Amino acid sequence: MSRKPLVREVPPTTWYFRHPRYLRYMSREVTSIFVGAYCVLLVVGLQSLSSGEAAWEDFLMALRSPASIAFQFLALIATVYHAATWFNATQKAMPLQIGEDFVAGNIISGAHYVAWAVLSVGVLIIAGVF
Amino acid sequence: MSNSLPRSQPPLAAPNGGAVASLGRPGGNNERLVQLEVLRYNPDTDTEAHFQHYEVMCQEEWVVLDALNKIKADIDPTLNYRWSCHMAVCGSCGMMINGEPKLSCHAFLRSYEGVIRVEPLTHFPVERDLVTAPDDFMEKLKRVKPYLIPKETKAVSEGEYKQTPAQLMKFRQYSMCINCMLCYAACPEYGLTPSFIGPAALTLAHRYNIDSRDGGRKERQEVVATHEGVWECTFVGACSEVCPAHVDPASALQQMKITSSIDWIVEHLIPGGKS
Amino acid sequence: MAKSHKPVVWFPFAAGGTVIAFFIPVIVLLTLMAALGHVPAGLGYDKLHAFAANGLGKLIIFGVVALSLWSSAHRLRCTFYDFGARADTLVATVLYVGAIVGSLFSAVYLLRI
Amino acid sequence: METISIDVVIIGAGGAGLRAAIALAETAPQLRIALISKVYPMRSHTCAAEGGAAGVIKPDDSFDMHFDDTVGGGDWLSDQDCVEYFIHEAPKELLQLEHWGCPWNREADGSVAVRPFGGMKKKRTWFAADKSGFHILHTLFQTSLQFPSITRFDEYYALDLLVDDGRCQGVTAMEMRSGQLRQFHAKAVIIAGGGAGRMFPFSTNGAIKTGDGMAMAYRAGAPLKDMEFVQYHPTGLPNTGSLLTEACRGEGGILVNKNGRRYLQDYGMGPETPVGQPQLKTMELGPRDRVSQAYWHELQKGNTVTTQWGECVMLDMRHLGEKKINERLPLVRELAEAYLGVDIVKEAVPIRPVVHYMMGGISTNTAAATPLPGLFAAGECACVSLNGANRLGSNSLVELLVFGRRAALSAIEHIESLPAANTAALNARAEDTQSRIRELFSRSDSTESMSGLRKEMMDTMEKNVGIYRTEEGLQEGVNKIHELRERYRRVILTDKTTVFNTDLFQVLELGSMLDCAEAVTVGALARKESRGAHQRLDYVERDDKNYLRHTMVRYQGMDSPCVDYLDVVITKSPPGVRDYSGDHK
Ligand SMILES: Cc1cc2nc3c(=O)[nH]c(=O)nc-3n(C[C@H](O)[C@H](O)[C@H](O)COP(=O)(O)OP(=O)(O)OC[C@H]3O[C@@H](n4cnc5c(N)ncnc54)[C@H](O)[C@@H]3O)c2cc1C
Ligand code: SF4
Ligand code: F3S
Ligand code: FES
Repeated sequence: MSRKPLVREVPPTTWYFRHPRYLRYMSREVTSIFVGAYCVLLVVGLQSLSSGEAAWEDFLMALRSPASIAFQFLALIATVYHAATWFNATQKAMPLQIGEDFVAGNIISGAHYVAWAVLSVGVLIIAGVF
Repeated sequence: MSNSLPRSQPPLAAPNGGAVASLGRPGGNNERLVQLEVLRYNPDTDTEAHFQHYEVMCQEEWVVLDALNKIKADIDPTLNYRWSCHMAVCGSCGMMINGEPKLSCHAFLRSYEGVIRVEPLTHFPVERDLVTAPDDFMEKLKRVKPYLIPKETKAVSEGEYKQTPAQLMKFRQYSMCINCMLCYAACPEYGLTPSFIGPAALTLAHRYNIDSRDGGRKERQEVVATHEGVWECTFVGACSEVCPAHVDPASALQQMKITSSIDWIVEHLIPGGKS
Repeated sequence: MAKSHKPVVWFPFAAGGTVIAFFIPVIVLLTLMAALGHVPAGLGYDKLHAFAANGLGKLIIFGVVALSLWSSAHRLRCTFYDFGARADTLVATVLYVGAIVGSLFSAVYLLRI
Repeated sequence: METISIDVVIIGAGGAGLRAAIALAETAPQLRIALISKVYPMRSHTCAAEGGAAGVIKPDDSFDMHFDDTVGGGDWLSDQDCVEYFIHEAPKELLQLEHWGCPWNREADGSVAVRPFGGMKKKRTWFAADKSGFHILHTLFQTSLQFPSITRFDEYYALDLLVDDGRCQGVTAMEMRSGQLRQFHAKAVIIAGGGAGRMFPFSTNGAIKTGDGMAMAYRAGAPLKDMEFVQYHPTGLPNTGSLLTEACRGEGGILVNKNGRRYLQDYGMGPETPVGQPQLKTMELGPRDRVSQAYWHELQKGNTVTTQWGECVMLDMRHLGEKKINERLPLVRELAEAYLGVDIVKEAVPIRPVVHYMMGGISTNTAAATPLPGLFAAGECACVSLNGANRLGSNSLVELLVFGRRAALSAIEHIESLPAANTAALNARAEDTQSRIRELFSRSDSTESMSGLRKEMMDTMEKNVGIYRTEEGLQEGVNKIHELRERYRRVILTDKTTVFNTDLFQVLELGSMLDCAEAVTVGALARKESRGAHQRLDYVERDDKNYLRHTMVRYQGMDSPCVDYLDVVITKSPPGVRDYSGDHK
């Protein structure tokens, strides 16, 4: 018997270079690093807020460091990318069937984008940006 | 060509020319020399795989499978691969074409330039040349109980289970899987964790779960809701991108994660929920 | 094979992912504005403190922070695995504990306000 | 050689084989079943069937009408007792499939929907979009997974039946991935090996349809019946042979020649019906043989359209509109778009008749039993004489079910009273297979190539045994096929290795096809009349006096096969005129 199936191992640490779609996937996943780090920043902010006005002002000043600005800029890109991938996925996780037909995926995603915009503008208004 | 109602007279197509003639270049020269680089492996003679280069004259509208068939008939009878239907429905002819899992009978030469690289589907052991061993998939398919477990039994003589077109449409898409395994070749999580039951098998479980006639979801959950089941999926989405039958396994798996989570909550957090 | 308890971590992950998608970008935008010197009125100490002092405000802030922390921790866990780190239990423990500790701290801070 | 002893062996895991396996497992769970197939079950060609499956279910329909359509469609060559059994079983089988989960299309009230189909006077074709065969096959395959008594031997290539003591007791088969020969000893054998359309160059059939099952039974002494009846499907793609389902016309597509004329009205299928309002059994919904023959006449008259893929006529579906096309004919749209670059919503598609189905096959009776005790057959490889001289579209998917199940029941009956097997004798038979394969591997000093012989065979079949046949052409065909069978004995195997050697399997398949081709040509030459799919230019009339009989072809080794006849069973419908003009009724 001469069967000798050839098993081709998947390179466990570099597999995502095999195809652009894997890189796209990994970049989506990596946004979590920025989100996580940004959350830590928020926790620190909360601490400052709870420690009185001076501490809060110090926190706001600390935000102005170039490193912080660069980080927040990247975090903004990452979270927007996360949001887009998340909303695009909603149609898959929660398809909507009316009668025989399914509501077109881009309508579901589109609705999420609209809601996102409305909420964001709302937050901006509450925060007194306008 | 116009979209209007055709009449049987006047002529649909002018005898010499007109729209139909654009279809025809009788005896026309639409041949093209195609170069392929095909992975070869023969356990009888090789310890490793290697690429073999072929050049073959092909028609413009041919698919990669046609090129392989011509190679096998005219150049090299020792090249091995599977195929049957040549119409993207039997699911035999999956291979990696320029790194992408494809049905070779549905990979049009016109969409490739330069040397076309043809390899066996990744993530499966190679039996020989482009022939892989699908045993793992076949075993997993069986495990998810992909058959109707009726909600209420009914004798055939009592007629059909009623099912409205809307109830049918709910699962129809997921019943279209041709078991070609392209999604397994595309899913990196399957590659990294081979015990993962994988997109197609899980999707078929979902297909029966959401069939209005079926009552077997609970049984299937014993397999679906395990670590090797839906929870191994990180929603890469590659499965749906490569699926030639537009099954969209990624969506099925996402929906199964949601229902499995709800199940868990009912079982663990709601008193008396563990029925 | 027993059924997985993954839903415990996955459900908050999914909820957090939604929260992140809807709210974090605009929050980042606000702090970025502050960092660039245009502190929005809402980030002024008085206004923000008042918001966080309110019970509903506390809940909202806690919800956003805790769910986002959890969601990113869970996703990072998968990412570690995808990058080839096979010590999944260790990674998971560290990250989830980190997320829980972070949430606890924010709860404490919020209660102090 | 390893021996596997089992109760029943089924060769072929398409619709017929799977249905038989399930029936065995359900009816006699104590029996151990081996299901052998040269491809994984879901690759079987049943998956390619698009249109649907016929069974009387609606109140306006009746068994008598299904009977008349089938018998008339078969040009009275069907055995009427068989048809009677079939039409009554058909709806039961289709309902059974429904109970197993088959996603049949539905009416608004939740009952099963039916569509019109060529040659059927009523709407009675059950369908699952345009993937009916696919869904039938997958439903059966998935259902079969729950029975522990079915052991599958996927990718085992069956070679020779083991016959001893005048009965069939097993088969030899090669495990394709190891090249190892195995022998299966069994109390009964069911062949469900599918058709043999690959003998012809233009065919809707998949690569696996090489007539192995037919040839295996034929070589073992079971006669082949009515092999000359080869169905052409009128609407195949001219380059790949891929089928555009009859539903294209059922839904209202029309056929036009290069002048835009709906030419079917010129061949006894008129008068013209309004565009987009198909009427059953007339014009575009005439039977396949007539519609295919009309193409041939158009070709002779120079009325076809010349395309880069050869002479075609046009199938026009534009008037159906995008919505209906997407809903009812999505696969058709996809196929035409992908392989021809034609969008059927915007353009007419060039098509030509292509070989589609073998009405003939291993001779069986209504109990699916062959004359060789212990051997049963069902599906396209069998000729139970349901389809007569021309199969009606959507009858054969049901035939697989009805007679697949029937073969299982008959096998169970057969097993009940069997003497013990003589293992030594069976081993000796299996050794014969082994030496046959050894000889093939050791052969050298020849230049006869598999692909060369295969091409000559296909060209011969196309040229001499096509839609219209003549004495001269057929004689030439018989001689040529005989010559090819001689030369086949010297065919050279290029690949002499063991693992998944498709060169070897192609050589073996060519052998099967040549055996079948011989039966087709010999049967066609002997039948001096025109009936159904067998049309002779030199004998244009149907001749009920001499040929209301089944052709039986028996294998004689390298000698020409012998041909004799078997009477057709007529119970209540004497031969009449097949009328497909719109004025009938
Ligand atoms: C394109 C197309 C469309 C069709 N549409 C319709 C339709 O709409 N309605 C209708 O009623 N009919 C239709 N038909 C006809 C019908 O589909 C076939 O007649 C039927 O599917 C044949 O089924 P089967 O089970 O006999 O064989 P198949 O499904 O062909 O299966 C044959 C089996 O035998 C096995 N086998 C063969 N040789 C060997 C060997 N040497 N060793 C081991 N195993 C072997 C194969 O592996 C396979 O499993 C269509 C046919 C085609 C080609
Ligand atoms: S889900 Fe799609 S890609 Fe996966 S096996 Fe089924 S048809 Fe193939
Ligand atoms: S690619 Fe794999 S990870 Fe999930 S979404 Fe598809 S199964
Ligand atoms: S040959 Fe059947 S899917 Fe490609």
